[in-house]
Amino acid sequence: MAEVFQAIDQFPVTLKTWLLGHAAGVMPEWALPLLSAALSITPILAVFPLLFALTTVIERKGLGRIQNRRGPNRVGIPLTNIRLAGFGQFIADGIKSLTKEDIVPRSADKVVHFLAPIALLIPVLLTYSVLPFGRNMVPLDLPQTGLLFFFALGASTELSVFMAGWSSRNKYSLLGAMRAIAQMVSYEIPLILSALTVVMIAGTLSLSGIVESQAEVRFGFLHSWHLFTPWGLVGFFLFLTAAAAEANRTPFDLPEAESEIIAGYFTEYSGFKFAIFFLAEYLGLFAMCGLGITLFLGGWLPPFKFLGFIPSWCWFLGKLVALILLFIWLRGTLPRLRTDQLMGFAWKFLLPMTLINLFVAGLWHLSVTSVPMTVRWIGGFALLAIPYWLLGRGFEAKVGKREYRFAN
Amino acid sequence: MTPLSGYLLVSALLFCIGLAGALTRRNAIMVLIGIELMLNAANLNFIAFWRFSEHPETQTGLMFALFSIAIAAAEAAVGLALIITIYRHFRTANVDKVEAMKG
Amino acid sequence: MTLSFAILAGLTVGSAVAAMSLRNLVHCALGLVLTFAGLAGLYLQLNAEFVGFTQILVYVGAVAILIVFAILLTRGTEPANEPAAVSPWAGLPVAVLAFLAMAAAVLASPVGKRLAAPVPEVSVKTLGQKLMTDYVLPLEVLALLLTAAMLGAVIIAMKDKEDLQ
Amino acid sequence: MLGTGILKGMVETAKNFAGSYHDPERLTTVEYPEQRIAPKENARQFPMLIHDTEDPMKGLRCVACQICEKECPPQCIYIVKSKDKRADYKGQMQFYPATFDIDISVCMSCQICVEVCPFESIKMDTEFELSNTDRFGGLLIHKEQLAKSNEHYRKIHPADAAASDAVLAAEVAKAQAKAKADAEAKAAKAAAEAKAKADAAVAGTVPAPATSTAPQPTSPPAAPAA
Repeated sequence: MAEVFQAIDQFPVTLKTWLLGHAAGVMPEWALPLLSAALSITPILAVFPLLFALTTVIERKGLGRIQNRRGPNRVGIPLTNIRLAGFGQFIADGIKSLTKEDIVPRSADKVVHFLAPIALLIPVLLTYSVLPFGRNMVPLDLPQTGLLFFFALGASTELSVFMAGWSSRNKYSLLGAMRAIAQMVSYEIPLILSALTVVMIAGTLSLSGIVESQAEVRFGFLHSWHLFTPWGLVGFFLFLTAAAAEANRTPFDLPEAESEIIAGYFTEYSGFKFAIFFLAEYLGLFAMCGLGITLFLGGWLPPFKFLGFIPSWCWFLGKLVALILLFIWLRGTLPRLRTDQLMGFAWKFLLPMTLINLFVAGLWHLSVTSVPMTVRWIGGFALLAIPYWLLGRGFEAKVGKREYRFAN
Repeated sequence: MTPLSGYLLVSALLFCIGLAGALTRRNAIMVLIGIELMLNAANLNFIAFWRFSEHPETQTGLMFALFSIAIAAAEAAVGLALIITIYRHFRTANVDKVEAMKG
Repeated sequence: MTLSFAILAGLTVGSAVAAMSLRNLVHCALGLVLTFAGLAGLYLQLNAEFVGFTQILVYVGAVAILIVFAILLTRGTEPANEPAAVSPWAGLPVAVLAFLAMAAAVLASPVGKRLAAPVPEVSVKTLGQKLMTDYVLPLEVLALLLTAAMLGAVIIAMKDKEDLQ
Repeated sequence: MLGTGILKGMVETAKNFAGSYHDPERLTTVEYPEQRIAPKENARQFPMLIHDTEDPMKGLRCVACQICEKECPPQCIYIVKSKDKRADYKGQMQFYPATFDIDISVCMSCQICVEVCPFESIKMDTEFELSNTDRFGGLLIHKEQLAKSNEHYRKIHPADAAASDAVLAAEVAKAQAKAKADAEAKAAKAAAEAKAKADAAVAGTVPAPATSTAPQPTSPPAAPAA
């Protein structure tokens, strides 16, 4: 039985090895690495854009239900009455955006305007190459610099956003781009600092190494996810907050605040280029979720040892879908922040909290052998809860009870 | 495999492009960009010499490059802040026009 | 000389020329970004992964953004009818002479013919340990410098606001 | 504490999410083309022209007075008066509109035309499925399409239609009373003249004036509340 489960678990790896083995006899030597790369890339390019397409429908349906509406439920198989509960919507949307007219403003910088969506999509897609999707399933395992690679590519998307906003020659676009850049630069620091705690404890920048550092089994059944520590729990939520801001998700979607600046930096994009921006945004969110899973939620590891028979890649995808649903839920709940609140939150709350979290993680690491478990837990939580309460109080004091001068 | 001279030539070329730009362009930001190019050329030299040295395990070149990247970031921040201040004061970022101290 | 090196070197040098010669400042900044990316590629070729990715993180992610912001904040400084550069004859000969001198030195030196040693065993761990032991003093000085630079940049950029008040 | 509000909000949205599945009462929307919400009585979309008789074109109440055309703020009404006259519902000879067009791409549904119309002729319709593939010609509605029967008006706006009918009935009554009074006055005058003639013939005196004997028309009925 165990062999069957293992075979299912390693099925993608086996398939790739088998295909490569067959190709070795047919293809010239120099083409084999290319084929190997293509075989690694194809599943990513197939799975994640499909996930994006399904997410757009699920998001609209979920938001509809949250607002007591039905959401899209019509588009099914064409020329029949089969509706598929609206899950044909993404195909219709795709066809629509493909066939729409591509409008470029007359005064736009045509070359930069054309390059911006490409320059945004490529780094986002490249970030997937270091994520461990399952046991032995890392397209590009960088043993020394995996996490740094991820953050370097994440940082380079800011420039594409600027390219899009500047080249459109539109005030809304430029404002949106400036907002997006300011936000991404500000939230990158808490993002990296909250990820750094895990690097400190795991002692490696390799993402597969970080997953393996969580494989240890506690109490006979529980895998030692970093989430199951005081600093990991707090760090995970700090990471999620910063990731939401990096991916321009509600409540941090000011760069695309349609009530103020139309669509932000991609106001002047239409048709397929707009679809690419949309795709890149969601793929960026998924990559961030995937990184959060790898760092804090044990990557492809199951939470309990006895659930290990479920294939590792199922665990990764399941956690990914769960995080996406969480983000949709948050989007349905929270209103958008104001620009000064956004910046204040990053610098006055997230940054100090991540620094304190780093300190707590250091203490946790140093007290592994010397201090009993309960003391470490209570101490860690106390060290994090008190600053949280103090910082949060300072943050809340500004949002006092609203006074209506004329209504009362 | 590329010999050391290849990297050194690229680095020299980059340095001279940066130098030419810094000497000829009027805009202060362009001068700063030229200086950044020259710094990067030096960095490439550090890395290349480290890689081709007889004792790469000492990592001295890497260290130097890392430090120089950090310093370049600080330099860019301060330099650009200065340029913005000059622009606010003189309403121009043209280095030839900022001549308040000229006798 | 390998093909990948030729492509990366061509990209780096070409984009550097573009960064220094284009009229539009934002185009120059974008060319500079391409140069930084090409340099990061060269670092990767030299097995300096950590420095290469740091280069992208710091230069593309931060310095380029700073430059772009500065360009937008000082917009309209170069009137269209005014040449973007002073007479090229002032700077170009100096640069060409400097290049010739350096190229001659590189080509004449026996060091230049040296081929790379086998890939050195570099781990980020040893890099970090070195930073915390041998290089701890430079690191501390650098930390101080970065703090001073941050404060300095904030104060310099804020000064005019106080004058207005 | 920071974050409790977020959690409260998330519980609320989760309630909505789950509730909308097991309790269809929560859903505020319907699946439109198949299901429809009955329109509210005061709903209005674009103007229509009321007609009374079977033939819409012959029974239009509109007399082409062009007040609505002049009052229309976005100037979306276009009327051409007829050359000839025809009897209206009171039997009075009136002009009628040879052309009556409304550009509903311009109309802003302000109902001012309805307020100013003295003939209870132009009213607001509730029809909203007016989308068209021809954005210029297709949105210019002619009088053939604008003409709607009074029964239709009674169905969509019962209260307004009753008030409008009362006004018209009063008008008719007034006209009939006036006609009757005129007829009586005429008869009285004729009788008086005949009598005077007879008297003159008999006594040779001057005939007495026969004015102010006709009964005054009753005061107009108070306008019913809209």
